[in-house]
Amino acid sequence: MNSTANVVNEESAPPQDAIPPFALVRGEAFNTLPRDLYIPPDALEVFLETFEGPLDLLLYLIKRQNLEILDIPVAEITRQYMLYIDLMKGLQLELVAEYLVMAAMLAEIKSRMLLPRPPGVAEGEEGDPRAELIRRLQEYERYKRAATDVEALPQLGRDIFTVSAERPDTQVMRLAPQVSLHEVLLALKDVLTRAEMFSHHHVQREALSVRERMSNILGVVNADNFTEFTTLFTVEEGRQGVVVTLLAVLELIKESLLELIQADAFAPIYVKVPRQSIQGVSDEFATT
Amino acid sequence: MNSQQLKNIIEAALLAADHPLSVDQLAALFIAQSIEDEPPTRDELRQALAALQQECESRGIELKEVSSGYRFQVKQALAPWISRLWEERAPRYSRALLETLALIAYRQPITRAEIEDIRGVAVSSNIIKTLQEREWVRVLGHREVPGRPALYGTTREFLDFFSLKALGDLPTLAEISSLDDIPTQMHLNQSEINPMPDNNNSGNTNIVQLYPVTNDTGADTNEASAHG
Amino acid sequence: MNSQQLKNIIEAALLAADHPLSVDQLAALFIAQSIEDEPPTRDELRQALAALQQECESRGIELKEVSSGYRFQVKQALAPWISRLWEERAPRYSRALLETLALIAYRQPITRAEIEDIRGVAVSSNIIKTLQEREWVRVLGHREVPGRPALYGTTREFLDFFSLKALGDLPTLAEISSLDDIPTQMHLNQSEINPMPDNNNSGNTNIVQLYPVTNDTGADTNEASAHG
Repeated sequence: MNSTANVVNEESAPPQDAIPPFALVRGEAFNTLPRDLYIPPDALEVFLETFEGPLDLLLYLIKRQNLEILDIPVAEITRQYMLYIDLMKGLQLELVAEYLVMAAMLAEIKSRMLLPRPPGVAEGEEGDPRAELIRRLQEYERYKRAATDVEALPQLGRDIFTVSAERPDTQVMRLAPQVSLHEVLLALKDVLTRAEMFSHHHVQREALSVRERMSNILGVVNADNFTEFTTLFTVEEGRQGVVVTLLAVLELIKESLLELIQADAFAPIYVKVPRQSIQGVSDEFATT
Repeated sequence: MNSQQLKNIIEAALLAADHPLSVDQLAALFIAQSIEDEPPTRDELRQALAALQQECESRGIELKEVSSGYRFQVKQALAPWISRLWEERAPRYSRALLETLALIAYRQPITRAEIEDIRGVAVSSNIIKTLQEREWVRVLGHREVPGRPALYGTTREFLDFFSLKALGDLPTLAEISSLDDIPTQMHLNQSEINPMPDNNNSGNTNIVQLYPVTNDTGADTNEASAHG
Repeated sequence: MNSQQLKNIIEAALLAADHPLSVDQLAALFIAQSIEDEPPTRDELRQALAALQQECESRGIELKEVSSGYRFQVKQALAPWISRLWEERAPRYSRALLETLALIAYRQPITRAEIEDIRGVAVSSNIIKTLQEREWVRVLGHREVPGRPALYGTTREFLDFFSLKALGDLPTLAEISSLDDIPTQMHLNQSEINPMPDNNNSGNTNIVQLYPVTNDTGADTNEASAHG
């Protein structure tokens, strides 16, 4: 990429074989800058407007003369600064207040520099009336550089291009809500409290393992077939497992969810789901 | 320009463009501004496209020619995973549903009427249906009384979801009665909407309360993430 | 799931999503709904990402980690070709905007008055608005002093835009003791490419074209425009 092309406006571009001029003013090339920095008023207007305020202008003046920021010749800088302020006034540029405040500050520093140093005050930064100005210039300069650094970082759309591929045919999926066990338990606590179940007799709670075993047994047996009683037990579970299963069977029988059938004494015992066992209208119908 | 670089530019261009690119459009990238001397021919472009197409065989995307040109697209076989990028979170479950689920878990096998009896209000069919669709609850059988009401119980999926080995791992009713009432979900939301990034400049302590920093909130959030 | 498939899903997801994806977001693609039994661990995901990163070496795109996650992007070396896909050039930002942005990035949380104090000039509301609309800057809170001025900070989008993982990756803030390498020329050529409305001297830009004044600054300008 060719830098000249970027800076020069196409129409006013000089012949490519010529040495690029420092400035083009109304299409006219300037190969040397006037020593007193005389620039036609229109050019100056643009020039001045590119300063980001009095600190920026001061930094420019210091840099232009290769001066040390830590040892600014205040008198000279003030003179030049006032020159620009006068130019701005002459051009009737909107002279922002900040520029005038800075002019006043410079004038004050200048006058303090001229005063003889009172005896007893050692030479040093504290005594230098320029210290605060230098601090501000340094601080601003840091962020001015930081701005350039940030600008130079790879930018999306300029240096970095993100990529994407066509997505496959998809339906938007709806996720099932997440629930924590804690929430479920709190819900149970609520409903039990409401029903005053904690004190109530029929929540003599069975061990949950019995309840679970009841569900499991119901999953195995049905109304059409007989299931041999002994197959409900898993010997590997040991005594405790057998007890749980037995309690579950007894509970199921008590709730008329299961019946035991034995043809003869010492014959195998079978279990099955009772078919239409005769029962009175149960509570469930009262509430449905 | 060697064929590798040509392929790379084509790959990058097709992925960077938000629409398919024709061979002509690809060719246009190499003309002008004389970045390189000889722009690739149409044949070279087509060869590069074919090579890219082949390299995709083992990858997650494929190079397709559609009417307006070439584009990369995600392989259809990966749709099950990729589609989750766009999934929506369903609204939270109601209190009634959670109570019903809890009663089924603790009192199974249980009929709907028995649930209603304990809860004191009717249980909507929707709740039972939702629980069955979620595969947390199933019909174990029917109570042999008039109407043969279904008996509900929980499933293996229910246990898996809540990381339980068996129902016996659920807390006892006595333990439940001593549960504290802090709704866990609130913490989660809170940490989700916490607008602060991790890099809080703690150096500037004089700025006062950008976001809640009380001990309470901190502890709650920790607890929440432990639950989640 | 073997590592090839894992890599392909990650590749496809990163290319299908229109924003960077974090490891957590990638992990979420594999959870639940039992498409496969064992979701990959974070370590496996990171390994797959590293493998993808390596495979990109010979390709036109690269896998980059930025603040909000991983994203594929065109290799910077290919930008000259790829940028031709778009007729419009990327916007240039005014010095006023960049200085304000730099102050917010390096000194956050910071108020507008503090920015003005360091820059020595008023900050136009337009600049703050533009930075907020770009989602580079947001209000973090308010300083508890009269007027409750807003405290500004940068966002994840800011970091993503400039390809940074964290604020710590910003270029080091210089200590200024001499002005040897101040890029003075910025004053001279910025006005013509300045897109910001606060400097709208567009009537003048075709009258004057100022060139860099010294050799030093000339070199700087070349470097700057090479980025463009």
